Order: sequence, then structure tokens, then C-alpha cells
Amino acid sequence: MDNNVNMAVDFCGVNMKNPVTVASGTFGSGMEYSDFVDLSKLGAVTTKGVAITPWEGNATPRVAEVYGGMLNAIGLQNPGLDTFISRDLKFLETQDTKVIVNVCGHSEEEYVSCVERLGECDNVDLLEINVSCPNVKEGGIAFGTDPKCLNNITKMIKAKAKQPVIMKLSPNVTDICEMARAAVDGGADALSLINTLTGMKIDIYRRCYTLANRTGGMSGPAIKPVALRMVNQVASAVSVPIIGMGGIATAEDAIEFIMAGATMVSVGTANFHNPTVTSEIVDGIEEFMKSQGIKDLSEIRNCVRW
Amino acid sequence: MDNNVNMAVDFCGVNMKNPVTVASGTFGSGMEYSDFVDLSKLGAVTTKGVAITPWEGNATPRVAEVYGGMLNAIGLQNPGLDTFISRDLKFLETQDTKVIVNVCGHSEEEYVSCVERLGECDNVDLLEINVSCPNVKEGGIAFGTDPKCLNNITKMIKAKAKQPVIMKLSPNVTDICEMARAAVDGGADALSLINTLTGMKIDIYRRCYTLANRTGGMSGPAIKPVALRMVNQVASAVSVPIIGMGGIATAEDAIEFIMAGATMVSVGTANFHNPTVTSEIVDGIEEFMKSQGIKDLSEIRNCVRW
Amino acid sequence: MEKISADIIKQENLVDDIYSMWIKCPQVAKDAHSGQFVNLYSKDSSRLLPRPISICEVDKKGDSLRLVYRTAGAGTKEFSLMKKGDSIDVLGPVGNGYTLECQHPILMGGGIGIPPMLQLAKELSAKGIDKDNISVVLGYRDATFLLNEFKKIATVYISSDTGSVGIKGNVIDAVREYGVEGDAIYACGPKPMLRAIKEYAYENDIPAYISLEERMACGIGACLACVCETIDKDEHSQVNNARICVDGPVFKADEVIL
Amino acid sequence: MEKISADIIKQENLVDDIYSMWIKCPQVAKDAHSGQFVNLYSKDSSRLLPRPISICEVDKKGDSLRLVYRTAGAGTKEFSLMKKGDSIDVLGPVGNGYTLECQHPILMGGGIGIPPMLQLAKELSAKGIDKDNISVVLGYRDATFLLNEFKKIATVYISSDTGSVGIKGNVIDAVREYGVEGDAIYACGPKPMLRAIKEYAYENDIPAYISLEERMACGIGACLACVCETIDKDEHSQVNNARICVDGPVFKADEVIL
Ligand SMILES: Cc1cc2nc3c(=O)[nH]c(=O)nc-3n(C[C@H](O)[C@H](O)[C@H](O)COP(=O)(O)OP(=O)(O)OC[C@H]3O[C@@H](n4cnc5c(N)ncnc54)[C@H](O)[C@@H]3O)c2cc1C
Ligand SMILES: Cc1cc2nc3c(=O)[nH]c(=O)nc-3n(C[C@H](O)[C@H](O)[C@H](O)COP(=O)(O)OP(=O)(O)OC[C@H]3O[C@@H](n4cnc5c(N)ncnc54)[C@H](O)[C@@H]3O)c2cc1C
Ligand SMILES: Cc1cc2nc3c(=O)[nH]c(=O)nc-3n(C[C@H](O)[C@H](O)[C@H](O)COP(=O)(O)O)c2cc1C
Ligand SMILES: Cc1cc2nc3c(=O)[nH]c(=O)nc-3n(C[C@H](O)[C@H](O)[C@H](O)COP(=O)(O)O)c2cc1C
Ligand code: FES
Ligand code: FES
Repeated sequence: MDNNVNMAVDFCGVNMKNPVTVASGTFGSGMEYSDFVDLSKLGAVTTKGVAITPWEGNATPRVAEVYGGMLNAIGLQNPGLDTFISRDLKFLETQDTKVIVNVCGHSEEEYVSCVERLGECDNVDLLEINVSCPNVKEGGIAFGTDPKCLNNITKMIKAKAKQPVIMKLSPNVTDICEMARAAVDGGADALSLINTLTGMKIDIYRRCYTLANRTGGMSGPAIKPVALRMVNQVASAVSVPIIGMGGIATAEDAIEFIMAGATMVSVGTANFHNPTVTSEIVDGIEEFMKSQGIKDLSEIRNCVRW
Repeated sequence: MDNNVNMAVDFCGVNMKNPVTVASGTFGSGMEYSDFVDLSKLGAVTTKGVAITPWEGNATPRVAEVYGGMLNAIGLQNPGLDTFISRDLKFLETQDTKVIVNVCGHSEEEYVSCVERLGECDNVDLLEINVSCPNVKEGGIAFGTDPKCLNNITKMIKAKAKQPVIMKLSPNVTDICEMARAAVDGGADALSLINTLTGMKIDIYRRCYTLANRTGGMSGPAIKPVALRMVNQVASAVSVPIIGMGGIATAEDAIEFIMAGATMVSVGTANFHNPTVTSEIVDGIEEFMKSQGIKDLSEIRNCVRW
Repeated sequence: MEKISADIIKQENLVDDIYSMWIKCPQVAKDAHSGQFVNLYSKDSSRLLPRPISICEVDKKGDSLRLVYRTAGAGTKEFSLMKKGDSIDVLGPVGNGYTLECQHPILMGGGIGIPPMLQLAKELSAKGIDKDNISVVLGYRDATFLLNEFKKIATVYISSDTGSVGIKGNVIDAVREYGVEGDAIYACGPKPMLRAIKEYAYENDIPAYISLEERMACGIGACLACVCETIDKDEHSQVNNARICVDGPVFKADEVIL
Repeated sequence: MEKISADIIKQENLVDDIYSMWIKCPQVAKDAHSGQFVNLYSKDSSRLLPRPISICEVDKKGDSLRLVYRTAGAGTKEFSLMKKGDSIDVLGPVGNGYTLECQHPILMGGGIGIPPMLQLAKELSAKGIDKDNISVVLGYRDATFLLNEFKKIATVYISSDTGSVGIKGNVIDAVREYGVEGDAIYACGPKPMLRAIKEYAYENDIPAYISLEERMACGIGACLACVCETIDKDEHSQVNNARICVDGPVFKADEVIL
């Protein structure tokens, strides 16, 4: 058997050495995990959401463990774009991997300013726009759950963006395909999904919400079936490439997302349980390809069709 | 310490000895589980969805295991109302517990005919209307995800129903409170939630969907945080009583739902893992009340407020 | 049916990925007979559904059951790592099992469908049918297992996918090749094998009792996950669907559609 | 920081719900010192997040760490059931730990905040500070644990919630009651106790180094779950929030808002 497999993928014209990246917010900007993983092993690093100015985030407790996953309400704490550029992007310049910068904002203007400034940064390959902030100007979660708002903000961002734009979709909607189409019609070059499912935990002894924020975003293996279903539906509704995520913890999980239609996959919460998981997933995909005689991921991408 | 605790609850005028029932479709009509549980220990038995005529259900495989839960696409196979009345209701007559009959249909007319015939049955205490059938006349899942359709079918059912009507809500929506209000405005006496979250599993070796139906409804502990969040939101949006469900597997889980605002709780998928779980949950709630000095569940119901 | 925690008395690897486990479970063993199965529960919280495993042998005096299984996925893998003295949750016995009305039975087991044939052969033997009149046709993938135990009480014919033992082919190939005859067929194995047996039984006009498999959730008749299509309307379901877990797993081949 | 699978060398129940566990983990032990912690991982798949546990003792020669913990919930309960010879996944050492610049340290531990004081006392003692000059004030709920180990190297004062040992009250009550004096405070314990210590340190104008707790997800500085509010803008976050896991868990009391 010829053992050469090609794990490289082209994502919006960016050539990734493999389809594995990390889910924004679970990996910092890679620095903290570089003790455990050689970042050059990853197709790309996706950074924690960054805004034009520093954000404080929510009160603590910000996280709670749930069965097979966790809730988080970090509230998008971030050091602001200046520090991000001078420290985090600079660190990533030294790493042999692509960079996807996740962007958040309180208003359309903030998103756009952020995207404009990032246009000047050489080592930003792609922009991922997080439109599921719990705390945005226009009627709360509107960007993430109202197709018109989503379409509009996508257009505004695309008008200024220098890098390809990935819109990140919220799963807390009745019709994920409608949201996907709204983003693509607005010019999105790619989509990433899913962000977290809104959940809750109650401390029955103290009779209060476990999270200071009351609700939090659920992530981890427990949400994988919902994520996979949405990726598969969206893959047949639109034709832009997809970054699939939600509960990926093994190479087999990653392959499921690729077969469902994802071009790349992000590993999030699994890093918290096993800091070397991303590297193991890269190796596992390669092994799977070899054992199944798959030479290129295009042979299996979207092979399970809606 | 005075050890008398009152677990009884009044649900739409029906007096239940305790707040524990079973989730429709996971317990047959109780017969199969009576080897394991004394049904008289339960507040009520909620029966598998029944339609006016027998339904074949979906092709197999109908179930798949997922992390912390399962997917099902049974497709509401049921023996039809005649057999249900002459066999299942007759069996339940011999049991000292209340009966909640879960109703499904392909069209509004089918729901209504079913509800009318059940009006003649003495030992039906409550009707639970499943409006998240994967396979209904009016544009698929419309009843469960479109507030107008939900409002309309609730009205039609209420016009004919002799027993209190519980509308069972689907979680696959952007705004669960909007759905809850639509049902209550239509006259619903109570709500039950959540039904299953739509999910998917892929068999990566055979490169196909694991379920014949492609997608299935996700249930089990993995969905609990989403269910709890929705129950808590709905409890503050409407004032009818709620049956809370979704991943309940322990007495602590049940208490969380009660604190979130549920008057009753249903145990579903957990029965498959542990057939005596319902009885253990009843005992566990009693113990919790004793240890925390709670005399009546009204002291903690909805104590964690949105 | 009872659900209990059973002690593992013996665990051994028979060959390749096939394991044999004896468990002590008086409440389950006392009612158990051939063709029935038990539900085994994983200890890992990510796996909540029971794993149905056929009864390979019943030792009523020893209050114990033998289960022979293949490590197909994570659940059976977990079972295979358990050791003597560990405990495992088990529910059973479940299902109808085989009826023993016959004089010259032909037992056919394919792959991991072989183990349940052992208890059946033992029961037929105990009923007084002698070795010459119990034909057992075993279809292996490659390496054999349980073979000597069958040889003690039955006349054994073998086929294998690779041809490494017996004739190369499936159990029906072996039946034809060796001219095996009888007045009833009892079978367990993969669906294509069962289809071939159904056809063979029809051609030869002898009854065939086949054991079916399907994905299960409750494993006790409540959830309607595990159905197979029936020729006639099923009494319980009122449609042409029977539950494999409690209405089966054994069906007359001419009553189901495969 | 490394994540490894460690062997449990010793596991014992100290008192009530308090357990002591020695684990062999050369890669972790070699860099470990007082005030740092490790992340322990549950084997059960329903519990994926690490459990942070302070280092109670470091045995560099023995390549091992001692962890003393209370069974607060399902994760610590699982740890308490593990036995000598079992393995447990551990990541560490994490955090800044205590700085040892002082002549007359006062160590204050409350409840499950007592264990990390032991390694600190040992390090101070090893630095040459004699028994009379190391004051240790221990606040127990009721029954004592680790007490004799402290007595070997330090002057110990005790308070307890119930008054069953030492003076009835908290550690600050004991400090006032016994007139304990020193040039630096090192403390770990529940928030109300740390608040009282912060105030006491301010009044007496001595530095207090306090160890904070918060819910964690990554346990290594990446997720921003575990923050505490800081008086000054934090260098890393650019807001008034520091990460307890890697910027702490030890902070100067006058630099954080409790
Ligand atoms: C009535 C009956 C009797 C059986 N007897 C035996 C036996 O004696 N020896 C033996 O090795 N195997 C037997 N099987 C198959 C056995 O149940 C599966 O191999 C086992 O459930 C796989 O579990 P896993 O966790 O290793 O695999 P996974 O693939 O990880 O299991 C995932 C899920 O799929 C289910 N599943 C997977 N394969 C099957 C299957 N073939 N049939 C039903 N459910 C499946 C599992 O129960 C679980 O819910 C029997 C199946 C049935 C229905
Ligand atoms: C830096 C640090 C050092 C600690 N050192 C010790 C120690 O030496 N000995 C000891 O007994 N305890 C210590 N704790 C507390 C210990 O981490 C918790 O008691 C433990 O995580 C509870 O886990 P559980 O599964 O038993 O409880 P559960 O309540 O079931 O845990 C559920 C989730 O909440 C988290 N959690 C629960 N309680 C706490 C808490 N107090 N702090 C942080 N997370 C919590 C768990 O890690 C888990 O993610 C320390 C905490 C921190 C932050
Ligand atoms: C602690 C935490 C922080 C997160 N922060 C962000 C963020 O800043 N921006 C964003 O788009 N998504 C954020 N997410 C969502 C993840 O990127 C991802 O969409 C989600 O967690 C599902 O993937 P997983 O199950 O693999 O974790 C965060 C998730 C977690 C758990
Ligand atoms: C096998 C199976 C069959 C179900 N059948 C029905 C049904 O007939 N009618 C209905 O309203 N809900 C049905 N449900 C949904 C459950 O009643 C319940 O809403 C859901 O499973 C969530 O609860 P759980 O996590 O405790 O199982 C079914 C669920 C399962 C797992
Ligand atoms: S597995 Fe539930 S009815 Fe057979
Ligand atoms: S726990 Fe993740 S940053 Fe501290």
C-alpha cells in the first residue's frame, strides 16, 4: 500500500497543511498550549475573540461543568486589538501555522473597525466573525439569530475586509440553513459552526444559578450530534467552505465532520481535558486515511449527503 | 426534625402523589417497566404517543448511541387508538397512578379526532400533545416550530378536549418563550418541554448516516443544560404549570428542574440505562426535602428566577 | 427479567477479538435458556445504552451464564478489559429463545452468531437427541473458537470465509457440500447468511428459526427501536413490525422480511 | 507544566471527608513548590474538566507529591476511591506559588486551605527559619488533620468553628487571642477568611500573600474562566482581571479585590 496521504486543504485560497484548527476562546492565542503542542503541527490557530478595545468580560463563576461538556460565560474578555497585534500576532508570526483571527464587537461599527485594522496585519490569513456575542448593541443576540441583521453585518464587514471572511453561526436558531444563506448572500467567504448552545445549571443546595451570568454556552462532546447535523444541513444549503466544530475530541469525530461537509475542523473544549488532543487528532486523521486507503480528504468530504 | 414532607402536587387540578412521571415514548404504557418499578410509586404514567390509526414508524436503525445520550427516529410507531384504549388504558386502570396520554397526528384533524375519542375515556387525566412529529401534513415540523401553527392547533384541540391540555414544545427553535406564549394564548392548560434536539451521527467506516432517517432526536443527560434553560425561561414567560424534562437521571436533576420552575418532571432516556431509576428519583426527592427541611415542593418551585 | 450486578467469574480471550466471560447471576440464570440474551451495561458514563449479548451457556447449578462476544466497539472493548472479580450490570434473560420441537435439528451459526448455538446444542442433547442427530454447521471468518465444545455433543461441519478451516464459503455452502439434512433449522448470524438460510429452508420445506439483531435502546420491549418487518400484522404493534428484543430475537424465517 | 499519568503511592482518609494521596510524578514534582497546584482529571467520561488541587508536600527525592483534599463532589469522591497502584492523570505544577521573603512568617490556613501551608512551612524551615519564628495558625471546622506534621517545624495556634479544638472562631480570632506577630502573612482558605486577613494585614501594615480559588476550565491560562479582580490593570489581560490559575493562585492581598 502506498502510504502517502495528502492532508492539506485549501480554505478560501489559504493552503493549510491539514484540516485541524482550534475553536476560538479555548486555546488563547496558542501560547499557553505551546508547552503541550507543537503549533506547527496544526493547520491553523484560531485566536480568542478580539475587539477593538479591551473587554472586562463577565463576573465569576464563568464556567460550570455539565455532563459530557461545560457551560461558559466568559463574556469575551479580551485585551483589545492593540495588545493583540503587538503581543499575540507577533508570537504567532514565529509559528509555522496559519492564523485565523476571531473578531467580536458591541456594534457593527466596532466589528468593522476591528476588521479594517486587521487588514493591515500581514500574518492574519482569515477572519472569523463571532456574531453570537451575548452583549451587543442591536437588540442583544440579534446578529446571531436574525437573518437580516446577519446579512447586513456580513455585508458591512465584507466591504472593508482584506482577508477572507468566515461568519461563525449560532446553533440557537430554528433554521440554521436560513442563517447560512443570509451570511453567504451577504458575501461570506466561508462559514464556521457551531458556536455554543445556550444552557443552564442550578446549584440546588445554594438555590441559585451556578454561573454568575445565569446562562452559559454549552460545548464539549455532549453537543456533537447537534453540531454535526447543522454542518451537514448547511453543507447542502450553501456552497462556501465550512469549518465544523462542536464537541470534537477524537480523530473519528473530526472525520465525521469532514464527511458531513466540513473542510476544516476546530477542536475546542477537548483541549481542556487533554491539552495534546489537537496533535493526536492530526495523527489520527492521517492513520484513518492510511487504513482506509484515502489519498486526499476531498475523497470523503461531504460524502454523506443530505 | 419533623420528617413529614409533602411531595404531592396539583397539576391542572389533577392531584399527583409526587411530581415524577415518565417521558412519552420511553416507557411504553408502563407495562414493560412494571417488572422493575411499582407504577403506583409514580405521580403519573405518560404513555407513548398514540394516533387515531396505527403507524408503522421509520425504517431501522431507529436509534444510535451518542456521548451521554442517544438519538432516536422511531417515527411514532403506535398501535392506534382502538388498541391503545382496549389494551393500554385498560392496563393502566389497574394501576394506582394518574395517566397522561401523549397524542400525535399527521394533520390537525387527526389530532382533534384523537383528543375527542380520549374525552370519552374515564381514566385519562391529562392530554399531552406532541407537536414535534417529524412527519406532519402542514409543511413538516411547522406545528412545533411556527408559533402561528402552534397557536392554531392548540385552539382546535382545546375546543374539543375534555381533559386539560398540555402542549409539548420542541427545543429546536430560536425563541422558546415565543412558542410557549403561542400555546398559552391558544388555550394550553400546561406546557411540557423539552422534546428532543435534532442531531446526527455518521458511521465513518461505512460512510453513511447511522440512522435510516439520517437525523434523530437527541435525548439523555447530554441535553439537560439546554432543557433546564428553556424550562426556566418559559417559567417566567407564562404562568401555566410546566412538566420539565430532558436528561433527568437523578433526584438532583429533578430538583434542578423544579427549582427552574417545573411543577412535574419526566424521566425518559434514563429508564433505558436503569429501569428502576424513576422509583429511585421519587425516593431521592423525598430524601432531599428531608435533609434540606423542605416541607412542600412549592417552597422551592421556581425559586431560581430568571 | 431482572437487573443485577453480577460478578465476573472468568474472562478469557478465545481467539482474535473474541472473548468469553462467565458471570455469576442467579436471578438471571435460573430462567435463562437458549436463544435468549442479556443486556450488559457499560461503566463509562458516555455510554448509556445496554449492549445485547446472547447467552452462550447456562450453568444452573453454578448460577452462572457464559457470554461470548466480539470487541466490536468501545462498549465490548470495555467488557473485555474487565477481570475476574470485577462486577458488571446485567439485565435478563430477555427474549423468547428457541423452541426445541425437532428430531434432527440443523444448527447454523455464523461468526459471532456461533456462541448461542452452544447452549441450544446442549439443550437438544439434554433432551435426548444423540450426537449423530444434532448437526451443527459453523461459519468462521478465519480462526475457529468453541469448536471442541460443539464436537462433544454434535456432528460438526465447518466453513470459513478464508478457507483456512472447513470449506471455503458460508454455512449454506457447507450444508450443500456435506449434504447435511434435518427437520428444522436453528440459526444465528449476519443478515446475508440468514437470507440464504431462509431461502434454503423454503426450498427444502423445513422450518427455520432465525435469531435477528437490531439496534436497541431499552432492550426490554418499551421503546420500539428494535423492530423487524413481519409478514402478518403483529399483535402487539398492530402494524407489520415486531420487537426483536421481546417478541424475538428468534423468529420463524417465513414470518419476517429480511 | 506537563500532563502525565501518575501512580498512586498512598491513599488514606485523614479525618471525616479529608483524604491524603501521594502520587509519583517525577516530571511534575521536580519543578513544584509551595503555593502551586496540580490539575487532576477524572476517569469518568461525564466529567471532563480538571480538578485543581494544591500541593501539600513535595518529595523531590521520592519524585512524588502529596495532595490533601476534601470530597466536595463527584470528582473528588472518585479520587478518594482510588487505591495504591491505580493511576491518575495529573498536570502541573501550575501557578506562581509563594515567595519566601520574610523572617517571621505567619501562615494561616482555613479548612481545606490548610494543606498547602505544610509545604510552605517546610520550605521556610528548610530556608533556616527556626520553629519559634514560623507561626502557623490553623482554622479547623471541627476535627483536626495534619496537625502533628505542622508541630514538628512550627509554632502552631488553632481555632475551630465548633470550639472543639483551640479557640472558637476563625484564624484571625486566634491571631488576636494569642497575640501572634510576624513580618508577612501567607494564607489559604475560604473567601471570608481571606477578607478578614486582608483587613488585618492592612491594619498592621504587613504584607499578606493569599491564595485564591475560582472555577476553572483549562487550568493553564488559556480560557479566562478563573479571573479575580485586580486593583491595577493586569498586564496580560489589559483589564482589571488576573487569571488565578497562572497569574496566581497567590496574590498580594492589597492587589486584588475580594
Ligand atoms: C439480540 C442480540 C444478541 C447479540 N449477541 C451477541 C453476542 O452473543 N456476541 C457478540 O459479540 N455480539 C452480540 N450482539 C451484538 C452486540 O450487541 C454488539 O456488538 C455490541 O452492542 C456492540 O457494542 P460496542 O459498544 O462494542 O459497539 P459500538 O458500535 O460502540 O456500540 C454503539 C451502539 O450501537 C449498538 N450496537 C453496535 N453493534 C450492534 C449490533 N450488531 N447489534 C445491536 N446493537 C449494536 C450498541 O449496543 C451501542 O448502543 C448481539 C446483538 C443483538 C441485538
Ligand atoms: C487553585 C485551587 C486549589 C485548590 N486546592 C484544593 C486542595 O488542596 N484540596 C481540596 O480539597 N480542594 C482544593 N480546591 C478545591 C477543589 O478544586 C474542588 O473541591 C474540586 O474541584 C471539586 O471537584 P468535585 O468534582 O469533587 O466537585 P463538583 O462540585 O462536582 O465539581 C464540579 C465542577 O466545579 C469545580 N469546582 C467545584 N468546587 C470548586 C472549588 N472550590 N474551586 C474550584 N473549582 C471547583 C470542579 O473543578 C468541577 O469542574 C482548590 C481549588 C483551586 C481553584
Ligand atoms: C471557554 C470558551 C470560550 C469561548 N470563546 C469564544 C470566542 O471568544 N469566540 C467565539 O467565536 N467562540 C468562542 N467559544 C466557542 C468555541 O469556539 C466553539 O464554537 C464551541 O465551544 C464549540 O466547540 P467545542 O465543543 O469543541 O468546544 C468559546 C468556547 C469556550 C468553551
Ligand atoms: C425512544 C424515544 C421515543 C420517544 N417518543 C416520544 C413520543 O412518542 N412522543 C413524545 O412527545 N416524545 C417522545 N420522545 C421524547 C421524550 O418524551 C422526551 O421529550 C425526550 O426524550 C427528552 O427527555 P429525556 O432526555 O429524559 O429522554 C421520545 C424519546 C425517545 C428517546
Ligand atoms: S429495544 Fe426497546 S423495544 Fe426493543
Ligand atoms: S482556568 Fe483557564 S485561564 Fe485559568
